[in-house]
Amino acid sequence: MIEALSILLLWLGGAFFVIGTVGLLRFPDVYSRLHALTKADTLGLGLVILGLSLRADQLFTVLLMLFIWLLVMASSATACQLLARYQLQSDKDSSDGGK
Amino acid sequence: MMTDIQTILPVAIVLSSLIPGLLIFSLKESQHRLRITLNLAGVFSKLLLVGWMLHGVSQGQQFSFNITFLPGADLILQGDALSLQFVALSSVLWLATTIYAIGYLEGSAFRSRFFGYFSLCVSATVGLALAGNLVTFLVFYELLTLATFPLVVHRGTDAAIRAGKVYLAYTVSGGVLVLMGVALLHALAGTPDFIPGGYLSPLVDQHQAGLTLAFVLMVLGLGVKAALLPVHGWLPQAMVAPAPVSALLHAVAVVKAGAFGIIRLVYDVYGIETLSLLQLTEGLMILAAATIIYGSIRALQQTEIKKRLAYSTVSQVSYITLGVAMLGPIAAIGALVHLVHQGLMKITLFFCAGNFAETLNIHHIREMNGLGQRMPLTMAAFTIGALGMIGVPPIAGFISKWYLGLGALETGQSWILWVFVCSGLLNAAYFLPLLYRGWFAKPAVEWAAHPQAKRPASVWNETHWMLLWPTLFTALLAIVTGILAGSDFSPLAWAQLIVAREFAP
Amino acid sequence: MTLSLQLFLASGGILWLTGLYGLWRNSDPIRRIISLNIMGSGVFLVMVTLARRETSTDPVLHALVVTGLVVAVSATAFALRLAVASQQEKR
Amino acid sequence: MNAALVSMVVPFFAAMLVLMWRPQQQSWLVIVASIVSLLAAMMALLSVIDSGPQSLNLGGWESPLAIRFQLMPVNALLIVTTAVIHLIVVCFAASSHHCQSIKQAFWPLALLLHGSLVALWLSMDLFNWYVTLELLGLAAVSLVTLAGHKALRAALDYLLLSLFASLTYLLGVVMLYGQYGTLDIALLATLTEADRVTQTALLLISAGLMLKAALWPLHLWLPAAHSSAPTPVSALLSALVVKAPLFILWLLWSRVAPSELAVPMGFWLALLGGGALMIGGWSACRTPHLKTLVAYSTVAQLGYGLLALGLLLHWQLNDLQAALWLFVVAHALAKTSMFLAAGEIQASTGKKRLNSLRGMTLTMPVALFAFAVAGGSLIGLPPSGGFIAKWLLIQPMLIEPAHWPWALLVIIATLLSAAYVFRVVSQGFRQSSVSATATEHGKSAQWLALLPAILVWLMALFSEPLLQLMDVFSA
Amino acid sequence: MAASELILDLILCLVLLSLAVAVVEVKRLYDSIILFIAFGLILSITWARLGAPDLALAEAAIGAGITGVLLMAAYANLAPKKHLQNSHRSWLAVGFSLAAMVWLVLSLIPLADSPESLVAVAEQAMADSGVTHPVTAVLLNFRAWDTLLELVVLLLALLGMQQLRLPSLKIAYPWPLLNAWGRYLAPLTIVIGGYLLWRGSSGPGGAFQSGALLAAGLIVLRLNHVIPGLSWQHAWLRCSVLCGAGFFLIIACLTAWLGQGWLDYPASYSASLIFIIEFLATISIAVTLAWLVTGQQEAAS
Repeated sequence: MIEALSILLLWLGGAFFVIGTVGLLRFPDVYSRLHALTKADTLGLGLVILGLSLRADQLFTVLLMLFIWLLVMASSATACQLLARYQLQSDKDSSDGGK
Repeated sequence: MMTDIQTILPVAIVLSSLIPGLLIFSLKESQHRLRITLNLAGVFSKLLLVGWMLHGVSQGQQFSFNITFLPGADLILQGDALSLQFVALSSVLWLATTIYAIGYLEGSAFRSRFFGYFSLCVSATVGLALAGNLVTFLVFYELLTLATFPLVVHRGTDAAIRAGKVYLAYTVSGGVLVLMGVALLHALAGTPDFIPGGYLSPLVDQHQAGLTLAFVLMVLGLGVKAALLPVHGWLPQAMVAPAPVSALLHAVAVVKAGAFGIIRLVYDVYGIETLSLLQLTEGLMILAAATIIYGSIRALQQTEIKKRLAYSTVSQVSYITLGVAMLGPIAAIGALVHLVHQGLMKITLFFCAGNFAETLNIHHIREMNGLGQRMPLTMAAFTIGALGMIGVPPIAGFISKWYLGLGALETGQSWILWVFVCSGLLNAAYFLPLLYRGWFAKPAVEWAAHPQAKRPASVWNETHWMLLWPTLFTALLAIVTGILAGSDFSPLAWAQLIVAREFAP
Repeated sequence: MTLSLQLFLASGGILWLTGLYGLWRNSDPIRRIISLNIMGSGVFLVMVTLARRETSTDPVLHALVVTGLVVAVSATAFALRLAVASQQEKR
Repeated sequence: MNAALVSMVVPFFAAMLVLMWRPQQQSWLVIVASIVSLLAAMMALLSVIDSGPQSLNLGGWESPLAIRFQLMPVNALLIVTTAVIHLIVVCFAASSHHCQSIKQAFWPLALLLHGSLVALWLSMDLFNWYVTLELLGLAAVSLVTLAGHKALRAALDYLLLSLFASLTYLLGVVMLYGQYGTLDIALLATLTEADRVTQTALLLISAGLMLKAALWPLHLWLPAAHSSAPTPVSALLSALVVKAPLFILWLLWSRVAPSELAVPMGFWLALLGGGALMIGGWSACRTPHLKTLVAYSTVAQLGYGLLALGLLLHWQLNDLQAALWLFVVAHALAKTSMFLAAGEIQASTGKKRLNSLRGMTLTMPVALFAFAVAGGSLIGLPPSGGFIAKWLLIQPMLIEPAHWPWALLVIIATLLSAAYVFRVVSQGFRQSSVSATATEHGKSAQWLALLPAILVWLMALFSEPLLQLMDVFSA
Repeated sequence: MAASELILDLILCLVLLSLAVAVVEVKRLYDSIILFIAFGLILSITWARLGAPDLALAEAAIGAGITGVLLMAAYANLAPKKHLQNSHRSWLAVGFSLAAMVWLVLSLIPLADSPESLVAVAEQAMADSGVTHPVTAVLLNFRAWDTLLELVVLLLALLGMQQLRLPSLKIAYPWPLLNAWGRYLAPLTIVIGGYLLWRGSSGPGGAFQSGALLAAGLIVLRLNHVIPGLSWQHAWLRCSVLCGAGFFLIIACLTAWLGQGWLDYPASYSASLIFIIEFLATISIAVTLAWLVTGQQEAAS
């Protein structure tokens, strides 16, 4: 039962990663790409970690993985902000230059 | 005590010029007196030591010094009769040339450098003469190349540099060939001491190709310095050097080093027996004969005094080679004694040419008209040298040519006599016009009106005394050795002693 | 297992050659430095694969790779700085 | 062995001391360290002479696991040479006026280079050599960059090629380890077989090492790097650094490689050596710049080393290793002298070209003399160290008529080296238009440039013990 | 099972190789750098797959992390300049590479079947090494000399970089979110670094991984202006750069002088000695790597 649930969650997480990647490749501009990517990161990774937690035999391992998830979320949030701001700045610059 | 002296004496002879030379390098240009003192101290101490050794060797003593060097080849300096012939010649002529050079270079630049290298040159020559085996010979042979180069390019003009490069191209190539030859012989037979009769006869059957190649390599290499025919080209070019250098190169150091090397090679390395088995001397003989004729003909074509003398040297030095290549005892005496006689006469001629150039700025033969009125003493010395070269008795040149001729008859090579006759005629043809101009032709301008020449106060003052006296001294020696050839201490007697030892059964 | 080892060994060799090719093909110093890093990765891949041949992994090879990595990063850092410096001089 | 370790550690410590405390008078500390290192090196040499080769397993672990140091006559000699040259070079750097600008950074780097070299000579471990080669490469490149912006491009090329060579070497080493499970030279020697893996590994290693040693035709980086470096650095690089890969190459082919591989490889190595002699010599005769000429001469002279190594392998003649290492030592000393002299001349005239040498016999007689004397050894004029090495090299060539073509090669090489040496010297004798007088300052630097040249000629006097030392080893 | 593993390996290899080819072949330098960082990450997965967690850690931190930052920094410094396009694609080069590939691969393949290694010897010696993690034992005991010299390599790279006298890394103005994140991240890296170091004696981890991580922390702090630029003027910085190699060298000398031999630790002290050496080496590595990335701060003049 737990085994099956774990497999389901892992597949789901993997699917989010795939979807995120497709989005990264297909979306037209930086902002929407970022949108796709962050979904994949947070949700995909979260699901994978959840799936793996079901298989863990120690609580410590589970905590460790949760910790990793938090770290990844925090850093991807920061990085996403950075990229978006950078893009915004350069968009502004180029439209200023156009005028 | 005696044994110590016997080891140290050969080294001391080399060092007596080496140490003053190195000290002179460190002197400033202005330390004129100190430099002269060092030079003369070196010259006289060397003469003294050589005299001592001459005495010893004539008494039958052995002088030998060695230190370890390469595996199977120590550095050996030894005094035997043959080496002393050359050492004595070098030392005496060094005396003359040193005094001449001091006068010649008075007031010019780079004197410390000049005398430094000059002394190194003499050291290398003496070392080469005293070398007791092939490797030691090689060491000094290469050092001689290095030490003479700065003297050739001494003036630093473009022409001098060019001549220096030509000189190096020839001598370094020759040096490499000699090196290869020596190394080849070492690989085949090791490097034992020079011994009369040679040490290679046991190898003739097995290593014929190797021995032949080594001989060819070394004769070609030594032939560069001895100015043998295909490789003589550096000698006329090197005439841009100052007169004392030309005198030293032509009469003592370089060309004689080559000739001396050939003598050593033939008598003390291969030995007469081995060489006649290998049949190598035919070629050498023909080469030498060709050089004699060719040199004379080229000399005839020259219009500059020094160039004519240079080609004359090319021709005359090959007499030695020819005498050696005949492989007979009488020819050998002729060759050995010519080594000395030609040195004395040729250095006289070069001193004279230097005097003409230095005193009156005369370089060309056509400017020599009437020179005898202005510089009678120098002209007289020139006459002695020139007549000696032609072979007029009783001057030294006659003695050597006489023996060479007898030697040719003895070994049955009568065609060589024709070479001598032919060369003698050519000698006369290129020297006699000079004498005629000098004594009998009318000068182009009155000497009193000559731009370069102040009227000398007296006959003895026709040029700087330091230029004049060495000239007269060597001219006198050329006559004395000729007249007193029969005495016990003449070069001839010494040559007979050597040959007696070399050809001893 | 052997097959997969052979696969990794071959990949290591090809990576090394890819780096070599990149070194040849590119003239920009930074890209050359990257190519060198790829070459290095190829060698490390061969090393790690070789360490895997027995049941227990070979710690010596792993240690050598760690050393190699540190050497590589030091050299890369210096080379990049040098590349920047030399380009700045050109301007 | 302990003495050798001291000789290695002292420069390392001195470097750290200089970096840490940054004393005002660094040069004295460095010179003292070099002297101590030299003394220790000499003691190491003496101990080898007394008691023969010594081996040390680092950390006390048994042989395949530990890195092994071995002190043999050859590397004892190399350690002494390294120490001597470093001492001379640091003294030169301390006394030359033209080296003021590079000093601060020069001292620690030179010391680290010294320590790394000794570490390389001592080691007998393939991977440890990789690390020491990297040390040498980084130290050498850093030293080259001391010359300022003009040298950066050459330094970058040098660094990239050096890294590439290291990785090639490393791949070969890894393959050998994979095949035989050990990195120790002596153990490998007992195991190797002539199979495909071994062959490929040895070829890769050789290619890497030959690139690092600038052996022809992989020499193209050397002239630019060595001629653009500061003078003391050029001397160190040409004299010592390029010899390190040669040492490994020699150990590898003469010990590790099975003779089925070594004999044919020897022929090709010798041929490449001949190529180096010809092309290097020819380029040296053509280049218009003084230091480039000296650098090309290094390319040519390394050809002698390769030739000796190749023939040693091809004919399986262990006698030739004496020739090989005497070449290396003689060249190291002579080239130090040459680069120091050339650098001092170039710095004082401020011009790179050869024709700026006019009148140098008057203005800088000692430097020119040093160049000429060192050149004499490079040409192989007797009785210099170069001559003895050449003599040993040509003996086996001459003894068999079938080997005579090799001797012809040596003749041509000798003439080429004479040509480029005298190209410089004769310029010095040319009269200069400006009436220059001897400059008094910089005298000590010029004499220091002369010192190694004199040492290389003195080597001839000690050739007998030197050769005995080599014989002890080959026996 | 074996088949699926093989497929996984095959995919890994193909991804690695195609990334490598792309890195070499893409037109723009920037893309090349990004692809190289991705390549590094895949490589670290490969290490994990091949049972080398130490290396996966080291690769992720050093190979992909620090090298990536270094490349980006270099790119930023050169940004205004037109980058050289990869110039000459010659079919000769391609052909040669393919030929060499066949030859090299054929020589490498047989290695898979010849399990000659030092595993047995190393396992035997583990008991006396003072640590329980074999990689650490090799690095700091069996082949400690390599490690010592490697610290000197780092030092040399730093010295070399220093005297190029380049301006230090250009740092953007601080921005609140990044700042805040940096402040949290830095202590975290220190904790994790310490953990890695401590763990090194018994499991994957050790001085290099820990040092690289700490270096990353230092770099982040520097980028956020939390710490000032690193300068050779400061004695404590010099000290921390030199302490690793210096102390290691002192130990080596002491063991040779007082003990049994060069780097032969006394059995009872070896565990603690190794830990001290690792600790100091970590500091040196961290500071040196951070310094290499951020560059030399010139003395205010």
